[in-house]
Amino acid sequence: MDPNLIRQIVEAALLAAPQPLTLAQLAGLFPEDEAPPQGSLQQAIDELREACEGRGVELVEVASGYRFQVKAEVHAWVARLWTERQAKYTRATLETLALIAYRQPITRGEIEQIRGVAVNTNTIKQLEEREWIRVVGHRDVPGKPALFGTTKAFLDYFGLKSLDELPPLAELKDIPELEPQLPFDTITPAGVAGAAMADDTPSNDEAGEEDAAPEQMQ
Amino acid sequence: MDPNLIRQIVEAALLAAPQPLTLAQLAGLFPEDEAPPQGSLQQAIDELREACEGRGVELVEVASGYRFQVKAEVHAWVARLWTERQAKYTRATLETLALIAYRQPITRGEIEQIRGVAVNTNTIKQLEEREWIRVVGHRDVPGKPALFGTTKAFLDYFGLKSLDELPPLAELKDIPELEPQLPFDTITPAGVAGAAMADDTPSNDEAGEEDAAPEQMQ
Amino acid sequence: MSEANAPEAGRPAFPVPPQQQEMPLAVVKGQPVLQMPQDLYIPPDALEVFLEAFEGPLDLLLYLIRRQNLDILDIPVAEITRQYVDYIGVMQEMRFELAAEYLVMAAILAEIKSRMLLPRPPAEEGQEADPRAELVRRLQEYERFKKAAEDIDQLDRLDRDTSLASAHVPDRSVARVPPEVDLREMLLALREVLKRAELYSHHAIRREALSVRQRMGDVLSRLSDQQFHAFETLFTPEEGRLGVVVTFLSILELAKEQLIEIVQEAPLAPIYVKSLAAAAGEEGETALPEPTSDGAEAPND
Repeated sequence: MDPNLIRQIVEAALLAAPQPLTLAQLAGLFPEDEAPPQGSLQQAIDELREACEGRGVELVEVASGYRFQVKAEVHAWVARLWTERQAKYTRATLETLALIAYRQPITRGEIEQIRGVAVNTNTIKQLEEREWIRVVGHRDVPGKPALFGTTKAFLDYFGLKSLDELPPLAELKDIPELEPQLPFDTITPAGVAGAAMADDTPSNDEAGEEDAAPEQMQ
Repeated sequence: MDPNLIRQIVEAALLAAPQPLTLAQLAGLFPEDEAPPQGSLQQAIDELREACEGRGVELVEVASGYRFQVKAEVHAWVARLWTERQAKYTRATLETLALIAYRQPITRGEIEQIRGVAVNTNTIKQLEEREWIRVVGHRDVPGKPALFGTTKAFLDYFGLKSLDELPPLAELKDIPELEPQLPFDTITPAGVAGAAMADDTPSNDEAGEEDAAPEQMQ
Repeated sequence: MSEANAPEAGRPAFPVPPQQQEMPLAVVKGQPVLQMPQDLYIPPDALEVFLEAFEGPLDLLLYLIRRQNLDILDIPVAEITRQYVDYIGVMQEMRFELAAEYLVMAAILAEIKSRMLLPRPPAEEGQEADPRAELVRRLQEYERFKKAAEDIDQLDRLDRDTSLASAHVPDRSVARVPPEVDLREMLLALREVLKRAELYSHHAIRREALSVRQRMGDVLSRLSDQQFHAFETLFTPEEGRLGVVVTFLSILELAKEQLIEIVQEAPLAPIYVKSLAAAAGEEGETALPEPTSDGAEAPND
């Protein structure tokens, strides 16, 4: 029997089988009257193993037989086949990101001042790990707080050529609300908005003013 | 990024994934800031496909992406890994499937009309369970019968990229002047023939229109 | 017309018409049985198998036509009708559940036959008047899909002709991917926070375009080595006038926010710029590249 054919059969069988295969199991693929010559299966295995040089998989022997497996070098990429989306960013994270985008360079303290609540360290770290924000310097005040700015990766992600392409604040009021299925946190948008209004001044009117003001920004 | 590495990643991913992978899915394996150069994935695919020469597996493109599969030449041996795996499909199933594939969207009633026989509910159920067909809508006639179409899984299973690749449907021969079996008289008992034709012709027309349909299927 | 009545219950199944010269189609127990019924050449034992193989009346009709090598376009209705009805008779004899479709087809055949016997409508009615036309069309249509089904069956398919190739993945741990963010989500968040902060009603509104804000960060980064930089080196003439203006505005803004200092020893002397914002490294060193600046940077560091 042609050694090339034997090698092809062995390769195909190892790749088709869900489990490792022993030499005996491989031999069982051939009809009795066409049994592969003595040693030819082992030779096929050896050849296949060598042929894996420079490829993304390797042929290894484990306790229950031979199998092809993904090489460790490329595992990092392949592992992304089984990815898990992290939970959506919280409202706090999005607000922080937005403030850094629109007010950079800005310190954490300044963000807290505007938001009216403390900014969690994890929030900053999360955005830094994503490489959307970076420290562009430190403000020269006691404690030398870091000044944050957005990165090119941030612009790339949102498909912007420059920050200019972010809508001016004046246009924020025109942004349609998101689908109810996409709330920022676990709280419904309506609930949040309502609570916010209640907390922060009796200011429906002010909101109107606010919306008008940013036109100066351009 | 090194093209060799890209090729290894693509190979490993295709062998690791339980489903065929599209170029977009392959691109998704790379971090945003280390995206493979334009065209490099396709090139990797092409190289991998060529490298299958003389091997027991081949790289093919099917409807839902690229996959490695056992070559037909060696499958007979490989198939011995499984004793009872080859499902056979009855003519009823295959004819129903063929009608849905070539004439989709199509209702069960329309299938029955062409086949001249009732379609067993189990036949439809079996095809649905295999995920080869699905309901794509309902015809707006009394009873709102379900319209069936084929799925990507159907194309994948039969190794097809698109419905285009189905074997072409045989041409309908024009019905010429039929040879008179008996000499006809020229006198008319119009009542009988007229009534019969009135019943038959509408479906005739429909058949003619439907012939054009498969071209639009893609 | 008697054939059309054949399937009705209780009728003798085989009128036994004249013999045809055909090859036997079935071999039962090693014997080609040609006896009963003679015109069909199918023995009872084999009949069951045969009938199960038919996918309905059209299929049976096609079979009868093909078996006699007849052109589908030129069905001898009388002969075919007779055979067809014989078949139904046999089916009944075998106590087969007679599907309604077979009986309907028998009726259709009988009708065609009777109409063939009748005088034809006038010529201007056209060729449509041939009563066989509709049947031929249906047969043709069915045959196409019968063939298509066979073609599909011939395709290389998984499990039978090929199998998926897969390799073991030693570590199936799940990679965690950061969530997707819709730009609108961020903007809505901003809207909320700005409402809360009453930002608009205060001083905080900035006139500058966002590109100035972006450039401020860029300039600070350029200056992060804590060295003095020649003013003009901060500009990129290739950016054109707008880019230069943006850089200039950003430098002014940075100066206003006391994030940089600008030094000029004398009128028309070179201008130097230095970051007052300590770099991430926080060396805090203030080496001057030039001997020029002395007291200018007093208030900081």
